[in-house]
Amino acid sequence: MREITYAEAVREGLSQRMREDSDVFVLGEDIGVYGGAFGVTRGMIEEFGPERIRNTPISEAAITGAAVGAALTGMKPVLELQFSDFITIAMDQLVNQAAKVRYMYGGKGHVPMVVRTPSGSGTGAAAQHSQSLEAWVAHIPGLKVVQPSTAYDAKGLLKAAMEDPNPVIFYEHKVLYKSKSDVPEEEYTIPLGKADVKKEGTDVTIIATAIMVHKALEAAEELEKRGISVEVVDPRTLVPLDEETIIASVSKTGRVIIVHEAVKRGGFGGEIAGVIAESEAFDYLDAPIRRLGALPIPVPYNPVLEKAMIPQVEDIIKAVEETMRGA
Amino acid sequence: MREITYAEAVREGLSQRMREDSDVFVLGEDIGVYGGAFGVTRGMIEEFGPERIRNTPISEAAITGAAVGAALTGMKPVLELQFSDFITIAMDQLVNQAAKVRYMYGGKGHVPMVVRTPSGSGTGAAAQHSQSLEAWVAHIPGLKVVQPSTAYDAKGLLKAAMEDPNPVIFYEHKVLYKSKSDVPEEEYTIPLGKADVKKEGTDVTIIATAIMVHKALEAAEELEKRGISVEVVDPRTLVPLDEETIIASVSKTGRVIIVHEAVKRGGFGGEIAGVIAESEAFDYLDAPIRRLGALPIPVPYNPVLEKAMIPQVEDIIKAVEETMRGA
Amino acid sequence: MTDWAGRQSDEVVKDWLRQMHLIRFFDEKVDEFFAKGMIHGTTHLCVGQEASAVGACAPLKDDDMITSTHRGHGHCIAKGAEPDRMMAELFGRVTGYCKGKGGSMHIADVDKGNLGANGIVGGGIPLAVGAALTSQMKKQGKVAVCFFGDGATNEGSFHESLNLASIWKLPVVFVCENNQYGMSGPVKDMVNIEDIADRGASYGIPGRVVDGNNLLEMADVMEEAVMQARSGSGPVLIEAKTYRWKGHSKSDAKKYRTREEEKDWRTNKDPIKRFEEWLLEEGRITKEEAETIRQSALDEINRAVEFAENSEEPSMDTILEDVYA
Amino acid sequence: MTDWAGRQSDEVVKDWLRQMHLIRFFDEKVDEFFAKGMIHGTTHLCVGQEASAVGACAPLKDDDMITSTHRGHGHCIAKGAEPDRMMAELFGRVTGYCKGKGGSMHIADVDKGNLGANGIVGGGIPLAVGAALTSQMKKQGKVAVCFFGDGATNEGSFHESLNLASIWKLPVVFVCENNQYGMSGPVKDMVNIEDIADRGASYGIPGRVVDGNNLLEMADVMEEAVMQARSGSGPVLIEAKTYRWKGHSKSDAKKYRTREEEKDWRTNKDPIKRFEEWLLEEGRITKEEAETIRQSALDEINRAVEFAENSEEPSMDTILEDVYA
Ligand SMILES: Cc1ncc(C[n+]2csc(CCOP(=O)(O)OP(=O)(O)O)c2C)c(N)n1
Ligand SMILES: Cc1ncc(C[n+]2csc(CCOP(=O)(O)OP(=O)(O)O)c2C)c(N)n1
Ligand SMILES: [Mg+2]
Ligand SMILES: [Mg+2]
Repeated sequence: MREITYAEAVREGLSQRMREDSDVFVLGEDIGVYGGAFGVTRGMIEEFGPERIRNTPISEAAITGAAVGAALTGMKPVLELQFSDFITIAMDQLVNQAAKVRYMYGGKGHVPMVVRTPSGSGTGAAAQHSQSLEAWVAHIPGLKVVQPSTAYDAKGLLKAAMEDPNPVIFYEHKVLYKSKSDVPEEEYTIPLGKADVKKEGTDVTIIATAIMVHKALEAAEELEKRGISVEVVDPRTLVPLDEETIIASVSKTGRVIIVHEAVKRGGFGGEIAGVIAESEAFDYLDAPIRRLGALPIPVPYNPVLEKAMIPQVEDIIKAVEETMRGA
Repeated sequence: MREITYAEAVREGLSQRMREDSDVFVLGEDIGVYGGAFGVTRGMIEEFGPERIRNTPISEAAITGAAVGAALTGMKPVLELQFSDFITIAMDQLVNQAAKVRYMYGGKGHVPMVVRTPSGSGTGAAAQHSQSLEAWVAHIPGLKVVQPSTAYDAKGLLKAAMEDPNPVIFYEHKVLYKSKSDVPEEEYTIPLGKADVKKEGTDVTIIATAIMVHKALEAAEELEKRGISVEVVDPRTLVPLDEETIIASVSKTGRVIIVHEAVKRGGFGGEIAGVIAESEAFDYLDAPIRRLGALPIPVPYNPVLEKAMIPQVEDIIKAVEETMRGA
Repeated sequence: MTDWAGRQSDEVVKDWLRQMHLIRFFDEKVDEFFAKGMIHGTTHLCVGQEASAVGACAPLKDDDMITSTHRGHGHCIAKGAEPDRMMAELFGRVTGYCKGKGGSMHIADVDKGNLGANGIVGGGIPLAVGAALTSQMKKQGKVAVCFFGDGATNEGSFHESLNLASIWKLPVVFVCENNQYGMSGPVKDMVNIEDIADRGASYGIPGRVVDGNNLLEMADVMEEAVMQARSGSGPVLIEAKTYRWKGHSKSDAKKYRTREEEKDWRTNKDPIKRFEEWLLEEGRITKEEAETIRQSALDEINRAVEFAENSEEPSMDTILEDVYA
Repeated sequence: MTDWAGRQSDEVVKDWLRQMHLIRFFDEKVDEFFAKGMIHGTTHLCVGQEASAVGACAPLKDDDMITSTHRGHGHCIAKGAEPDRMMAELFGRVTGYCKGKGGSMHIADVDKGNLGANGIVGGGIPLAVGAALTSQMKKQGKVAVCFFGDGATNEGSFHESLNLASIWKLPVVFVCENNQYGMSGPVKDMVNIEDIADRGASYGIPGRVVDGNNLLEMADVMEEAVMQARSGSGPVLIEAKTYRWKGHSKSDAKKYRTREEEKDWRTNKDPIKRFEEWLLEEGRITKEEAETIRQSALDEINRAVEFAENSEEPSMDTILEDVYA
């Protein structure tokens, strides 16, 4: 199969849907000739024109709200929020409007929109351009939340997100944009709410999201050499969360480590830990549930500190080994 | 001792600090002659004048940012955000500015501000005026988060918050405003980061926040009659979180139920569950960690549905009994 | 100004009177029920502001759209909602517009182009812009009318939305109902210019000041604005000067304004009285007809109350429904 | 317009020239280091915009305050920051203004009144309003100068902040550096009026358009504005028309504008060349002096680079420090 990058997979998925469905359009800052801050929409304005690839002013609240209003009246907007940190400015429109209108209106109206937004650290962009804030939106009933970790998943999940009649927040990890995987040219859907066991194993489960999936797989490879068989589960979507796959894996291995890039305190790892701790998997646990996440600090600029802030392969290996010792 | 309401305790605490420290001032929407949406600042403009009790336009981003700027330059603003749901509009200023400037600037500058804001359901105010979103800010390094459950705690914690050199988000529960407790007239401080064991017990620990503290105490009373000894721990502040007290209690009782009003999915209960699950208390657990929180829906208007959305005394009793049966 | 409103048929102008009565009776009833504790939550009454709601919706077609505010009962009725289902919603009943899940601040009727009231000040403004974008992209010829208060014009969402609507020439008419106060903040303390309509100039949007208590003037100015928007020339900002007779919401001591000021508006600028007088003067209606219209509106509201009271509470089984489509 | 700038001493005007050179050499160096991959992250260069930064800060006292933007190196230098500690910050070194924790977008020098650059477009505007509020409440007589770009004026924070500053008559001067583009969005597509300065009218704030590449004009208009703000008459909005010579940040193909347009600004409107010519024409400086100033600025930047390169990386022990005070 053909290898393409994560950014290309997103672009291809978007373009294919846009060719099929004239209600789908993209709006966002600098997504036109500039191609978006990360080049994801590069070339699209040339194919689809400025009506459907809409360059917006820098006004995250209005463009998010306009997407909500457009979705509510029959369009299927895909909004690019240039950095996921800027969701701070769009929270009212996402949380108080997009997420709630259907319920508030007693089931009338729906909001088929996708918010694509790059998140994560690793590019030296410092505290205001490197956050992982997915836990916020995952807390809000009415929103769905997706975090693809590979180019393949990105394309299939994006199709599902664009076809979903609800508002979906679609987190793209900046550092993954250039990562490649085998991606079919034709369209395919990966349903929201279906975790992927990225690697099977028997001794310990690592539940990892976004870029941490790759770090977990690297750790697993090293641990395999040390005789520890690791299962790596990628939830892929936080909402809906595939609790079944998670619980089944943990019940099988009896040990679990949850890893995300977001700050550990208050991160979605707590939710996953909570789900496991109150499930039947609890009885199978041979060691405490471990969570790895970022340190409780804003993302530092210096590259050494920036890296040290978030879990690395060695941290995962260490955590697994400690867990295997039952500590 | 004198009994006063939670709202009066907040007002008294504010007023006492304002008499002592001319750098403290209050700003917010309708806090002047109107006295604030919940009457908390009633009478204060008469004592302190419109310079220090500043009625603002309806512009949550600017007034929050102005508070940050004022704090950074030597004032000690106390901002009233009329409903905590409107924090959605102020998130950028709180999260990207207030929380981060000190770190981003390498330790220069600090932001001694308090954001007081009413949260919670129970008043029929529906989906956009009833949320409990404290998990968001608790996820953000640089912010502190307080949730007083009694008039006594409110006054003492507010003093600590106002004296803290950092941005503190101070959640006041609407339904508690009229609740009374013994409150000394003189000033006193309850340090941030110190949980309160609201009731001692030996069989099971309930960790409850804000209004759930009262429901937990009610449940405990009933359970006591049924022969179950319940310990009720009120963290009082989510950040810093008094992990020690929580872990000690759970290690003692071996069973734990976490209760908050916020939506369960992604709520701060997950963090607390995670902290317990990876602590030494894990080895003492005789039953899965249970979490109770709101259903995954926007807050409904109808009072019966509104009540059914969040944990009630009976739900807590039921959860405790199930936990006691080890289920 | 055109004389569009004056040229409408007797049937139409009488219906405007009926609508204004409906709105007033509806909100007076609601006021009473709140005072008696018969309704849960809170509410924001638009008594005194009937003409701006009815006048703004007068030139709209059925499939034109509106977004409304916390003070939205008037907009709702003017856009054709049924008072019985509205009242049922306030009673939290399953027959209400939102099946009892939304309440006063969230009444919507998406199919009829009412995209909803909004509890967030300024929150509905970007939605209207998005609705207008749909109309433009799908070439539907629909206009979106976006209501908000004077206080809302200090929110960032107002600014961002007007800018966006202007550069994209969207078919949206922004209607600021300047009732002189936010919850308590007087517009003269919160805005340092005389007319909010002048804020349109920041976006190249024409701004018009209207006597919002004069239905005819309101309707005329709206008709022109709706035409401009529909024709593709872009948005218009209209400022309707008006006044709310009641407090902001329940339990408002109204310390921020004087009783004299209130009295002046009530006695000298009552929009219903003014319109009725015009109808009589112009011979468009007789005294008896006027009384019949008033009475039938009152009857309709009384029936709405009965309908609401006799409706069922939502069943607990439905609590988890309607979150996701 | 006054001739405040022209009346300043030789020492002062020469220092302005020196500052402009410092800014340009600083950013040219940074550009080079980024191209070579020697600096991490991203950066936004203000080459071509030196006059608006230096002119805006010219009338400020030491304890006046500024808030800056992602494109902030010029403001920083103009407000008196040391290039060596700035460069060290870009290198992520512990000797940098933020100990390497902030980088290009977050340089601040709170003690010197530089309340910080800001990575959030429009994010610093409310902060400046708050700083001005402190000055007013404490009767400090300080003014806050708030920099932002043309793109930022479409953010809600711009609107809310100007409104607040106006109704409270705060001592703040809003300086919009209109360099014709956001990241790529041309101001003419994103704003439907000719002059952003006209947006002041929405708040009763006087708006002034300035040739931002003319240091003297910039300084004069600023001086008046700062006086007005300091005297308690409230804020002023200044729009400095200018141009950034470089791309928005690293790796910008600049497809959204033409090479001809760039060339025109570079050759005909270079703010440094224009100011130098004025100095020479007026006999305020000799050719040799001009060359010495240029050379010494270059030397200073080279020393700054050396300082940065020779500075230590922050120690890992400090990673958890500086979150809470
Ligand atoms: C974002 C937000 N801020 C504050 C409030 C609380 N609030 C509700 S209505 C209101 C006053 C609104 O004033 P205006 O826009 O003039 O409308 P009016 O009530 O006068 O019709 C306020 C402050 C809110 N609902 N949403
Ligand atoms: C809230 C927010 N939205 C978007 C961005 C991404 N961004 C950074 S700079 C920029 C352009 C800003 O344009 P302008 O205000 O004109 O300043 P200039 O870069 O031209 O100096 C954009 C879109 C951001 N940093 N913050
Ligand atoms: Mg008003
Ligand atoms: Mg610009």
